[in-house]
Amino acid sequence: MAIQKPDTMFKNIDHKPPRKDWMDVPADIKPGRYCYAAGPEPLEYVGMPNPRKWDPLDKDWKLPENWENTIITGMKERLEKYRSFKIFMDICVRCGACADKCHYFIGSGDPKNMPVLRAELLRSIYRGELTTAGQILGRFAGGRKLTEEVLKEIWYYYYQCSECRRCSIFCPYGIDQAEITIIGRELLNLIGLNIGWIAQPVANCYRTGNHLGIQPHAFKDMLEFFCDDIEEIYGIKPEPTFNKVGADILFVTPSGDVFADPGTYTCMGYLILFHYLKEEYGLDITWSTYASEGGNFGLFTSHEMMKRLNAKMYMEAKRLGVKWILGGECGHMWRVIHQYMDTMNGPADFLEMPISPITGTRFENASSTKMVHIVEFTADLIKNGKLNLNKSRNANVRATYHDSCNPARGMGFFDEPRYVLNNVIDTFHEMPQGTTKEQTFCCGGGSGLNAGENEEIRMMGGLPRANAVKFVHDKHDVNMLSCICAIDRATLTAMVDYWVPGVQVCGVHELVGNALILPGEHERETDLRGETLPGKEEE
Amino acid sequence: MKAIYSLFLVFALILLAMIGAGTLGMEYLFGVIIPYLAVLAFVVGFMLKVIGWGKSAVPFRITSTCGQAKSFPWIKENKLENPSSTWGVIGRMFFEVFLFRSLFRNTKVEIHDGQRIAYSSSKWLWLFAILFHYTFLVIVLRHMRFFTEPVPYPFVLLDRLDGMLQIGAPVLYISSLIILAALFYLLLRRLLIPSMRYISLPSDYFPLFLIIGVVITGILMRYFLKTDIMAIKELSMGLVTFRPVTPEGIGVIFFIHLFLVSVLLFYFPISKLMHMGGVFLSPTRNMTGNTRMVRHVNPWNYPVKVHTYDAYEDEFREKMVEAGLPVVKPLEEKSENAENKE
Amino acid sequence: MYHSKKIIPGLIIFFLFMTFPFWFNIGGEAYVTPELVLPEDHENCIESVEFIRAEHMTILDQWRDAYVRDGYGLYESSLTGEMYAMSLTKTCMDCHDDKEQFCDRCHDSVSVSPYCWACHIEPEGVE
Amino acid sequence: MNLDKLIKEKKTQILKLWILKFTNTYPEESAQFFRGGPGQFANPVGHTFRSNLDKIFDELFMEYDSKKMQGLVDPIVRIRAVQGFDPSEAVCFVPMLKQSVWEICGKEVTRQDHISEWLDFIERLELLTYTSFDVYMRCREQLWKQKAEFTNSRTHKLLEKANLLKKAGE
Amino acid sequence: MKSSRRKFIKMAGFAALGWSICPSLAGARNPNSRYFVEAERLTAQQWAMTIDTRMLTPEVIDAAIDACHSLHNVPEIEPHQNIKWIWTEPFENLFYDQSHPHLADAAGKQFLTLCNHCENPPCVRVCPTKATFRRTDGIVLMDFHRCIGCRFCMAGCPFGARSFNFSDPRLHLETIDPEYPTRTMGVVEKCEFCSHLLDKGQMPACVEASDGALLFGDLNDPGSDVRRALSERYSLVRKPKLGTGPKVFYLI
Repeated sequence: MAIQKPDTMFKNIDHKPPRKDWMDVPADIKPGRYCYAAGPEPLEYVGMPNPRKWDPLDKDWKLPENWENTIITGMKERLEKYRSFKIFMDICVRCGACADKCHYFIGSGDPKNMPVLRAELLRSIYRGELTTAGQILGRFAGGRKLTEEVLKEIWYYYYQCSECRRCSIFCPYGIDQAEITIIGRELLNLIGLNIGWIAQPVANCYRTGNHLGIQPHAFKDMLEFFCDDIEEIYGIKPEPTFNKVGADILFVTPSGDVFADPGTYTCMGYLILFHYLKEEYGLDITWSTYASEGGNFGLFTSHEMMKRLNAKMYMEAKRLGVKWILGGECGHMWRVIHQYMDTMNGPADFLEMPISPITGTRFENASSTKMVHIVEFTADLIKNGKLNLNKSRNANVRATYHDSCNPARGMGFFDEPRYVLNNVIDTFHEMPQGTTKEQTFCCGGGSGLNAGENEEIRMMGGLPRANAVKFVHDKHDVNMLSCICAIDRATLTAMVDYWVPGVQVCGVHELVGNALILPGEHERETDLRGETLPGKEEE
Repeated sequence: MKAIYSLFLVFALILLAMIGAGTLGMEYLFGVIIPYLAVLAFVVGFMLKVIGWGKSAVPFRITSTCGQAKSFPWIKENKLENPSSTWGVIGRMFFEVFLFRSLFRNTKVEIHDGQRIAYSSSKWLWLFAILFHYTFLVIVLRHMRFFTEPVPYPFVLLDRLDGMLQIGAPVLYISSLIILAALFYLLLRRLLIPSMRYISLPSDYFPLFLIIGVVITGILMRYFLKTDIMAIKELSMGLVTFRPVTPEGIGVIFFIHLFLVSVLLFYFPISKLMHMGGVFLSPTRNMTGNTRMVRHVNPWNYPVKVHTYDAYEDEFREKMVEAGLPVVKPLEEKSENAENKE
Repeated sequence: MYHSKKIIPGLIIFFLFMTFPFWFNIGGEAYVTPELVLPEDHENCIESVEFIRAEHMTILDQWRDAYVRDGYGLYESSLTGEMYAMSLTKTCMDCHDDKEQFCDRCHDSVSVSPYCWACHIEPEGVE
Repeated sequence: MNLDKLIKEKKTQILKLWILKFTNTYPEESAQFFRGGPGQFANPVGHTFRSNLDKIFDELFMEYDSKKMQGLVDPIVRIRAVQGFDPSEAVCFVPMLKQSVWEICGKEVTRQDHISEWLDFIERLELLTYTSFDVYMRCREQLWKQKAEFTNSRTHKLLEKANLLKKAGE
Repeated sequence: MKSSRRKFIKMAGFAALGWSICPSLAGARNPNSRYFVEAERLTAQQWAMTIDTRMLTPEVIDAAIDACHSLHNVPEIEPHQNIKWIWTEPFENLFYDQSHPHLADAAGKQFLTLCNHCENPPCVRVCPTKATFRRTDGIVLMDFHRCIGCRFCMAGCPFGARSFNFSDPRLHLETIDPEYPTRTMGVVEKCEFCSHLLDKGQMPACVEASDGALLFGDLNDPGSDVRRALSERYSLVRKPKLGTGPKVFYLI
């Protein structure tokens, strides 16, 4: 009785690369792992180089003439402008501590997703083109020349990095792959290598103020639509103000909260909170249709684009004459605020030192940026007993908390959201150690990679996170994954649905909104999602 | 393959020193000129490299935040993992530089396949890395006995401590054993773990083989192929007092040892070994994480083209007015202007 | 250069560390290999000078095992064929009767600290 | 001794070979990571493969509860379904078990009195193959559904209906 | 120059062999040296000692102890840190398990005692560095060079014959005999049956000083002093039940 060998049965199973050096294995651009290229329109609108129609699967990427030179000079320029980049190019010893820390590697097993190798893609060019040793010794010094093949590989893998920085905390020299990716993408953008999912929001944001291209009246309509919903649930209709000159505080949140489930529920949470503060304490918070986007896909494009998009926040705050700015729950928005905004578009000397007018707390940690995170703001209100909360309205929620990469590894924002959560819900379970706080896993769709066409890489990248969620779901029956990032809310929803059905995703302020008792409200029967509250079923 | 190339290169260097200092009798070249040049290249090259890094700007303050940031007084700040003060940064740098904190972070107990408790192998990386670096330091300091006269007591003491086991004569140095073990661990790790082999370059193997060569020639010289130590001291003292001599009776093994060390010094500033200086300059670790609190200035910050509110309102004024949103310029004015323009 | 207030002191420290042997010896006299006081009444040691220079510690190490553990008391020189008692104090120090003038000179110079004299009694130098 | 018992006795060997074969469908660099990586949370793929293949093996020799089996197959196939494998590759762990058993207990299998048991075993494996394909299809369907929903998300539809979308550059 | 050339050729050979260094080839080492035994050396198959308890007067005891301790540079330190090679114990301490009423006259009498140089020495078995070993002539010897001061041997010895140097012994010595090395802090020491004297053809110091109370000789030689004494007199050894085979016999 003879049995066929599996290798003859499954001819396709040949994932083992030929025993070749990684430099000799060109990137095989696979559907499901890459995002579609950007069309010409958005690039033209914001004046980015080489707008054209192209497809990564084509052989010809329609690169501009002399593109090699553009990249090399661009690199040279950035080596002088960014010490981080220069040092990260020079001192990696390839110890491999980061190798198994990347969620894309853990999920996909593609060795070029090891952070060290992703950086080496660029480092090999640096050595081969810009260092004497590399120019003379070539491969022996770990250098290689910039060819079209190499360029394609860089493009492919630099759009498979979500800039989550998890690898960087394990690096003995603090090499931050996110910074390398940012500069790598900046270089690619010099010759028009982009992805549509980033370029389009960038252009939209530049024009209309938000990524989705929502025009001012639609923005207002949408929020009012939420207010109607709230009225149905609470019997009270919040009345937000827009572009109001002389308001106390300007509120900026990612447009994802306004236009995509389940962020919309978080947005309703904000509206409820602001209404409560207005009624109880007379606090005047205004929304802007001009600075209607907290997120900043410029961060995923180039430093310059980031600055161009970010400038709106301070400009609008100045125009409206507010005291300070309040920022919604968003990941990379906060990364930009925390690490770039004040440096790029500051100093914000036209704003006041942020002080909570209700509690009198001075937000010392935001004394220069003058922008306060809404979770900090709410945590302070709760700490000072200024909110009338009823936890039992979240009795159907058994939550865990996903530390979004940017607030976690970009800010060190760990305890504030947990404090808020513990005050608005009864049941909270942490995911296992090593998957939370500074070691948190990415949702798989950060840094502009939450497109539809690259779903497979997102699912693979999301697996480590989902696996930890599954653990608490199985063990503690956790049914809600809370987070403070709009991209998370969008990405995790599909990701969790695939890996851990039965778990939903929400923002922290959705839960705050659920628990907050508005003065004069009628008895509530459903939560913000319209789901019947526990104990109200028979009515 | 990459490893074999590097190994051959080290062998070639050894052969070069053997032929040069041995057969051809170019002791002055190998004992004086090359070492001088090597020290010069090392010190100058190292400093130039660091200055080169220094010339690059630090436009943003981006630190890795591995702990709770400074927040409200009632939230416990992690002053070392996410420092907001200079002292915190000093502490963090101390742990990074002297104790390899980040590598140690890898050490984690995990529940493996249900119940078995397992340690990740990375703990070994930390352990052997730290053993290697410290023994290397000890060995360098120990060699100061050849470069000082009289030998200051700290070096004498270090020598005695290293030979504490009092095994054999000359006394066996503990550091000889540890550094060999550590080097072979680091080498085998690269050779045997497929992912490590994949990411390793010749420039990873070469310094390893080179240092192994230095260590082995040193050990051979001390324990097996004896050579006249007093003559070596005369040579080394001649070097450091700028009165170079090449005394009689120094074995070739010494020149091989010295030549490999010289090559290491030459190679140092142009290689990854510069992590020695780079670790101090790594912007993610040597800055405070208080960017929201204290403004960081970008020396090359330049104005960019932005979409102003006025331009925005101009485009959407009609719709804004229609939706009841406040506008700066009334609608009529705009249309008038528009008409005027036409 | 940016941050020169931190980088330059750092480099100076680096420079001082790395050139330690050079400046440490500034002002010192030229190093000469210590002159050893050799016994006047003997022409040769138990073996050739080169061999003894390189291997004296090994000989002593082997002697002590041979004497203590195996009970051998005599050593036949390959240089002269003479017999010598395998004893540090009785043979070596019989000729080289001043430890300071002989052993210590080299040992101190290269910072070797043999622990022979922790147990064995050093001969008192000949006045 | 009957064949089932024999195979069960050699479980450790067979399982080791099986996992080796299966992880070898990945590049060597990651195959080793999946085989021996450190644990449940740092290496979910490896952990799922190791523990679920183990459980599948056990379940095959107990009463074949198809519901339970589906639950064991699901996590593995779910991972394979997003890793860019063809369907046949995604479920190749089933024939790989057959191969592993054959390589370890081949001699015993060919014994005359074991043939019927072997056929029975093969039949169970076939059942497992069908289950795996079912799971695979469900996963892929879900992915496509998500993709479809993604492009037709509620808000987009809403906005488009209201003709409120204004894309830059239009 | 010549010698370095020679070394170079050897080195080239090694390198070609891929550093598989064979120490015997390395350098001009061990030039046909040969070790010899002294001609006057006293040899035996099994050295043993008898102690004639009847002759143990305080003078004899003091002389024996003094001869040993001054020869071996054994210091006198306060009791709990004292070093002893040969010392006194009352009879009942030595032979508590072999005592009976008719030996009453021996009770309370001070006897000399020292290392028993056992046939099956437990101290040798427990020594991790083989610093303590048994010579072919039966002497249980210590190589002080090797002792790491772990004190396992002290725990192993049932006779308390070993002492540990808690401090530098030279601090407690008034005069030092340059012929015999002292020990250092952290080293264990004990009686060696004066093996160094035997090698030079002399009898142990205590035997010489004992005025005939102590006899020393080859136990396997029927004509030796000890054999004769043992055949004439009733004798005891300490703790025979332990089976260590002591080689110090007490003539009662």
